[in-house]
Amino acid sequence: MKNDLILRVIAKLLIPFIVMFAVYVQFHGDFGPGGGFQAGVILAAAVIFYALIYGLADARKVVPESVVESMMALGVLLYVGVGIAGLLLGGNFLDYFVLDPDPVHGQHRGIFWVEAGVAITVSGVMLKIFYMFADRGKADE
Amino acid sequence: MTLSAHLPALQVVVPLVAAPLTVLLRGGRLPYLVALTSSWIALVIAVLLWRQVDSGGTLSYAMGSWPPPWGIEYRVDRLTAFLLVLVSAIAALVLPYSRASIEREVPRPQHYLFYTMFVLCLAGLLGISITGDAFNIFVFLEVSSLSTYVLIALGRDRRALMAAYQYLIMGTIGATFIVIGIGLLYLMTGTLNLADMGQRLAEVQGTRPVLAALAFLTVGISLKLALFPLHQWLPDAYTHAPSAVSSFLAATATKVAVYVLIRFYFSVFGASQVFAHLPMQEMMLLLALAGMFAASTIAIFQSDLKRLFAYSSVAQIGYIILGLSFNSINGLTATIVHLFNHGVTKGAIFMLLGAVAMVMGGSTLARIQGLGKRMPLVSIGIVICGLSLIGVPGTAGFISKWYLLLAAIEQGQWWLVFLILLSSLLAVIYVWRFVEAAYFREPRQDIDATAAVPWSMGVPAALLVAATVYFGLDTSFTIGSASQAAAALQGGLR
Amino acid sequence: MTIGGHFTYFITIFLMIAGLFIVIARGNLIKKLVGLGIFQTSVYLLYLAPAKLVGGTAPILSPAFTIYSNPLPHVLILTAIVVGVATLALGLALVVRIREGYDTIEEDEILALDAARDREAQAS
Amino acid sequence: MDVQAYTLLAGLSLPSLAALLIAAAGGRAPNLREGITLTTSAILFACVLSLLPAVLAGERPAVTLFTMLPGLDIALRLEPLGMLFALIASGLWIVSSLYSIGYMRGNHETHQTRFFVCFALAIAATMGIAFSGNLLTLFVFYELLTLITYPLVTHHGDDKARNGGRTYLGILMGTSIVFLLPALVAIWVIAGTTDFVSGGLLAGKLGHAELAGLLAITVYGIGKAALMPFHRWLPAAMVAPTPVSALLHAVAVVKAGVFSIVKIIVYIFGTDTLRSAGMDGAADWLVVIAGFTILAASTVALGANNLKRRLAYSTISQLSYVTMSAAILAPLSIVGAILHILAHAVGKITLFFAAGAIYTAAHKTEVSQLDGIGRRMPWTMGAFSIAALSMIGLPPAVGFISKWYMLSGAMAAQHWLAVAVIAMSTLLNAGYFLPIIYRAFFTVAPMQEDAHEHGEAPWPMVLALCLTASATVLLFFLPDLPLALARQTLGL
Amino acid sequence: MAVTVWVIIQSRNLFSVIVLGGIYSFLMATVMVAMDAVDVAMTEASVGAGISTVLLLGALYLCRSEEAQPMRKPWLPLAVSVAVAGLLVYGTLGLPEFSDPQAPIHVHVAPRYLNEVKQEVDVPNAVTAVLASYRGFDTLGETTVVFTAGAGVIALLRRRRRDRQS
Repeated sequence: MKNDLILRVIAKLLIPFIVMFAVYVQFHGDFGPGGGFQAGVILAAAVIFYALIYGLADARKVVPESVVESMMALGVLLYVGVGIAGLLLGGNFLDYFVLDPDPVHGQHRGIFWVEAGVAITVSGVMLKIFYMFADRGKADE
Repeated sequence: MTLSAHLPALQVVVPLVAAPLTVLLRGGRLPYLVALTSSWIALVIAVLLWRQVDSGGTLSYAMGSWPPPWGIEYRVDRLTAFLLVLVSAIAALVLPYSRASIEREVPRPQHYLFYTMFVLCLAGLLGISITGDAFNIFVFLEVSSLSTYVLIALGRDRRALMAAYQYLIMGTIGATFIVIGIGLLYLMTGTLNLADMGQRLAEVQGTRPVLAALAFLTVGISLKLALFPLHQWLPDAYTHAPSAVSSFLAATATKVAVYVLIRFYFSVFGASQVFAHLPMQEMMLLLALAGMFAASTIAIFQSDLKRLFAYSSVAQIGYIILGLSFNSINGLTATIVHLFNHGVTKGAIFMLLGAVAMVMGGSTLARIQGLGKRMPLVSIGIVICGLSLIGVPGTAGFISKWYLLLAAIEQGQWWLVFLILLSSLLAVIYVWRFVEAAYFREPRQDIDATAAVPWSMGVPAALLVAATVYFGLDTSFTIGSASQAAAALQGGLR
Repeated sequence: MTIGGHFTYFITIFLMIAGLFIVIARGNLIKKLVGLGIFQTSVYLLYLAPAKLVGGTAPILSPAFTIYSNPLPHVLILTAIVVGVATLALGLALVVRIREGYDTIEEDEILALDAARDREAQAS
Repeated sequence: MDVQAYTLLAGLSLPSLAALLIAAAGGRAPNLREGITLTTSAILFACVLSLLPAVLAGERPAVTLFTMLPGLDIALRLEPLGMLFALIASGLWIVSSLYSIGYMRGNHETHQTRFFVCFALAIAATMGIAFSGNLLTLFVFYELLTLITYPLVTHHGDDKARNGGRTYLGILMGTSIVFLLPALVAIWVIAGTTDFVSGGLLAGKLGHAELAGLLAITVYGIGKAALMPFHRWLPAAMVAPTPVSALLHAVAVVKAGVFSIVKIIVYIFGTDTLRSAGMDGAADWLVVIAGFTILAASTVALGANNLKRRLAYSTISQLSYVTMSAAILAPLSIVGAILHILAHAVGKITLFFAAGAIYTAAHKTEVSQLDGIGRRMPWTMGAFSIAALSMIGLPPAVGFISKWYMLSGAMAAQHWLAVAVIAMSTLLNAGYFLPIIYRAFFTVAPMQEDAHEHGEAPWPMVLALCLTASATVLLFFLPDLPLALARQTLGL
Repeated sequence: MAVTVWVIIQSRNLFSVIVLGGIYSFLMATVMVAMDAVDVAMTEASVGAGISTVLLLGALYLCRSEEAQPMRKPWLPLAVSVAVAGLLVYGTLGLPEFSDPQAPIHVHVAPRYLNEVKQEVDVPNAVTAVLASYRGFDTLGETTVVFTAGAGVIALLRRRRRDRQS
C-alpha cells in the first residue's frame, strides 16, 4: 500500500482527525461516554493506521520505540504520582480532595491527570505490542 | 505527615512504582537495584504493619478517602500481616538470588524486564493479600498472574513457553470463575467490600446464587492454588521456569491463593455457611487426602528433582487444605502455619536446586549423582529441607504436622491421624531418593562441576534453610500469629 | 419468578459455556484464545444485564432524566475488558513464540513432540 | 540457673562442641582429632559423675531450654533412671572411642573424621534422651539419634550399606512417626502436658481399653527396642563397622529404646495405674510378645554362623528381657529391668569389641572359623567368655544380678509364663555362647594353607575390651550404686 | 450472537473464526448499548472488534495455521461445560429478576454514586466518576495490568541477540 497515492493523501487528511477525536474522547470523558482508555486506544490506532500506510520505518521515525516504551512507564507513574501527591498533601493515597483548596475542583484535577495517565500508558502499550508483532512478521520473511 | 498511617497503601505502591521505573531505566544494574530496594522497603513495611496489628488490632485504610463500601478499602488483620511478611520476606531474599541466577537462564536484553515482572508479581500478591475489596482482589490477581506467565515463559527450555501457555489458559479460566462468583455475590448483596458483603450475606444465607457463588469461587481459587486434581499446570511451570521464579512462586503464589480461599470462607461466607449448606468439609477432606497420596506417589517416580519437589508441593497443599477441612481452630492454625513453613522450606529447596542446576547443568537424579561430594553444603541444605517436608522434629515441618495431628486427634479421627502419617512416610521415600543419589553414587566424571555458587545465591538460600530450622524450634512468631489469626477467623463464625 | 425475568441470564450462560467448551475441547492454541475471549465477554453480560433499569438511561447525569442504570457494574466491566485484552495479547505473544519453538500450534502435536524428546533423553 | 543446670547443659553441649572441633581438626591432624574425642569423653563422664551425689540425695537438676510449642517446652530434668543411663553412655563412650581409634586405624577405614563427628553427635543426642524432662524432648532427641546414626550405619557407602540403611531408617523412623508421634500428641491432648511425673502422668486419666491401646502404639513407636516384628533393623545395621555396632547395641541406640520404654511405663503410664484394679491385663499382652521375642530371637541366634549376626539376635532377645520385666510391673522386676540395661550394656559391648578384635587381627567373621583362636588371642577371648557368662546370667558377672531380680520379680508377681521364658532362654543363651568359648579354647586350629600367624588386635582395642570385661565382674561385686538408682526410680 | 458463536465452534478456518469473533464482539457492543452501558460498549467495540481482531490476525499471519481435526472426541469438555451450565442456571434462578428496581445492587451502594456525585465530584458521567475517583485504585490496577501486558509482550517478543546472528 506504501505507494498508493490516494491512500497516502486520505491518510494525511484523516489521521489528524483521528487524533482530534482521541483528544475529544479524552476530555469529553467527564460529560459523555469515553475516557482515558478509549482515547489511548484511538490514539494508538491513528499511529497504527499511519504505519500501515507509510510503513513501519516511517512510523518508527514519527514515534520511536524507545519513546513508546517510556510512555508505558510514564503513564503508570503519572497515575501513581497523583496518588502520592494526595499523600504528600496530607490526604490518603489517591485522595483528590486535597489537590485543590476547593475539594470538588480537586476531584476534577485528580480525574483529569489520572485519565491522562491511563491514556498515555494504553496508547503506549498498544503501539508497542503492534510494533512487536510487526517485527516478528518481518523476521519470518 | 505521619508515614505510619499510610503504610497499608505504601505496602503495595512501593513495588508498583518500582515496576515502571525499571522499564524507564532499562539497561545496567539500576533496574536490579530499584527492584531490590523496593522489595526490602516492602519487607520493612510488612514487619511494621505486623507490629501495628499485633499491638493495635485490625487496620483499615480508605483509598482516596472514600469511606467503604463506596471506595476501596485496605484491611490488615493478623492473618494479612502474617502473609505480607512471608511474601515480602521471600521476595527480599529471592531478588538478590536472582541476579546471579538469571545470568545463565535469561538472555541479557530481557533482564530489566525480568525485574519489572518480578516487582509487578510482588505488588500483585501483596495487593491480593491486603485489599478488602472483592473486585480489587481480581484486578491484582490478574497483575500477579500476567507477570507470572511471563516470568515462567522466560525459562530456557521451549517447554517453558508451553507451560506458561497452559498456566495462562487455566489461570484465566480460574480468574473468570472467580469473577463469576464475585458477580453473583455482588448481585445478591449490592456491595463489593468484603466485610460489608459478609454482613449482608447473613440475610440471604443459603440462597441458590450464594451457593453457586461459593462453588464458583472454590473451583476458581482451587485452580489457582493447584488443589489436586486441578494441579496440572503446576509441575510444568515449576520445572521449566527460571530457578529464581520457581522458588518465588513455590513459596508465595499458591499460598496467597489459599489465603484468598480462607478470606472468602471465613470472612465473607462464614464457616457455618460454608460447611453447613454443602458437603464442603467431606469434599475438601477427600481432595486433600487424594492430593497428599497421589501427588506424593507421583513425586516418588520423578527423575527430575525440580519436578519431584513440584509434585511434593501439590501434596503439601493437600495438607494445607486438610487443615482447613477440620473447621476447628487447631486445624486452621495448622493451615496458616503450614502456609508459612512450607513456603519457607520450598523456597529454600528451589533456590538450592537452582544452584545445583547451575553447577551440574541440570537437576535430574542421574546428573546429580555424588552431589554430596561435589556440593556438600548444598546437599546438606536440601536434606534439611527434605526433613522438614517429612516433618522431622527440629524442623518447621514438624510444627505444622503437630497441629494437623492435634486437630485430627481432638476430633477423635484416628484413621485420619494414621493416613496423615503414612503420607509423610511417602515423603521419606522421595526425599531419600535424593539422599541416596547424592551420597551413595560416585560423581559422574563426564560432568565438570567446576563452577562455584556465587555468594549472592548461597547466602539467601542459607538464610532460608536456617529459617526452616529456626521456625522448627522457636515458634513464638509463627504459631503466635497463626493461632491468633485462626481464633479471630473462627470467632467470625455465624 | 418468571423465565422471562431471567432470559438474559440464559443467553449469557449459553455464550459462556460455548466459550468454555472451545477452550477445553479445541486443540488449536489460537482458537483456544478466541474461546477464552468469548468466555470472558459473556461474563460481562452477567454483570451488565442486572444493572439495566427499564426506562432508565445511561448513567450520565442530566436534569432531563431521573432513572439511571447502575454505573458500578459498568466500571467493573471496563476493567474486566481491559484485563481480557491484556491477557489476549500475552497469550498471542506466547503462541507466536511457541510457533517458533515447535513449528506448530496444535496442542496434541506439541505434546507429542515433547514426549518424543523425553524418550530420547531416556535413551541417551 | 544454678551450677547443676549448667552441668546438664554442658553434658548436652560438650559432645556437640567436640563434634565441631573434630570436624575442624579433620583428616589432616588425626592425632589431635582422636585426642579431642578422648578428652571430651572423659570430661563428659566427669560432668555426669559430678551430678551423681545430688541425684542420690534426691535432688532433681532441671533446666528449660526453650518453648517449642505453646505449653510444650524442650526441658531437661535429671532423675535416677536418666542418671544411670547417662553414666552408662558417657562411661562407655570413653572405652568405645578408645576402641574405635584402634579399629578405624587397624582396618584403614575411610571417612574417619565423619565417623568421629557423627559418633560425638550421637552421644550428644543420647545425653539429650537421658536428661529429657518430658516426652516431647525425649521424642526430639530420639529422632535426632536415628538421623545421626544413619551415616554411621551406612559408613561404607556401597549398595549393601545403602540397603541396610534403608531398613534401619525405614523401620526406626517409620515406627516413631506413625506410632510414637500420635501417641505423644494424644498424651498431650489427654494430660495437657508431657512431663515425666513419678507415679505416672496418666494416673487415673484413662480407661482400660484406651490405656492398653495407647501403651501399644507407644511401645511399638519405640522401634529402637527391637520388639518383634520391628526387629529387622538390628541385623540389617550389621553392615556398619564394629565400633558402630557397639555404639548401636551397647552405648546408644538400643539402650535408648529400652530406656525410653521403662521411662515411659514408669513416669507416663505409671506402674500403679497399669496394675490398679480394672487395669489388669493392660500390659500383659506386652509380656507375651516380649517373651515370644526373647525365645524366637535366641533360637535364630542359635542357628546363626556369622558371629556379629549371632550377637545381633542375642541383643534382640536381651532387650526384650528389659521390656518384659518392665511390663510385669512388679517393683522387683522393674529394678531388674533397669539393672539389665546396665548389665547388657557392659556385656554386649565387650562381646562386640571382641568380635571386632577378631576381625581386625584374624579377619574372621564366622563362628565356625574360631577353632583354637583362644590361644592366639587369650585376652580377647578371655574377656569374651566373661561377657558371655554375664549374658547367660551366671556369676561372677553382673548379668547374674539383673537376671536374679527379674526372675524374683516375675515370681513375686506370680507371672509363671515370664518365669518359664527366662528359664528357657537362659538355656538358649548358654546354647549359643558356650560353643564359641569351647571352640576358642578347647579345639585346635586346623592347619589350613591360608591360616596366617596373628596375635592380639592393636592394644587400644584389647585395653578397651578388657576394661569393659572387668566392669562386668566389678559390677557383680559392688552393684550398690546402680541398685540405689534403680530403687530411687521407683521411689522405694 | 448465538449463531455466530455456534459457527465459531464449528469452523476450522481460523481466519473466519477470528473475523466472526470480531463480529461477535460488535454484536456484544450493541447489546451493551441496549443495556445503557455506553462507555462499556464503546470500549468493547474498540477493543473486542478492534484491537483483539487486529492482534489475532497479526498472530495468525505469523503462524499461518489451519486448525487440525481434534484427535479425541470432546466428551469430557462437553461434560464439564454442561456441569458449569447447570450450576449457573441453578444459581441465576435465584437472582433478582431483570431490571427489578428493588434488587440489592440498586438499593445498596450504587445510589450514592448517582445522587451524591453532583456534590462530591461534580462529573456528569457517573461512570467516569466511579472509575477514576470512587474506585480509582481499581483503575490504577487496571492500568498496571495493561502495563504488565505491554512489558510482558516486549519480554517475550523482543529480538534475542542470537536471533539477530542467525
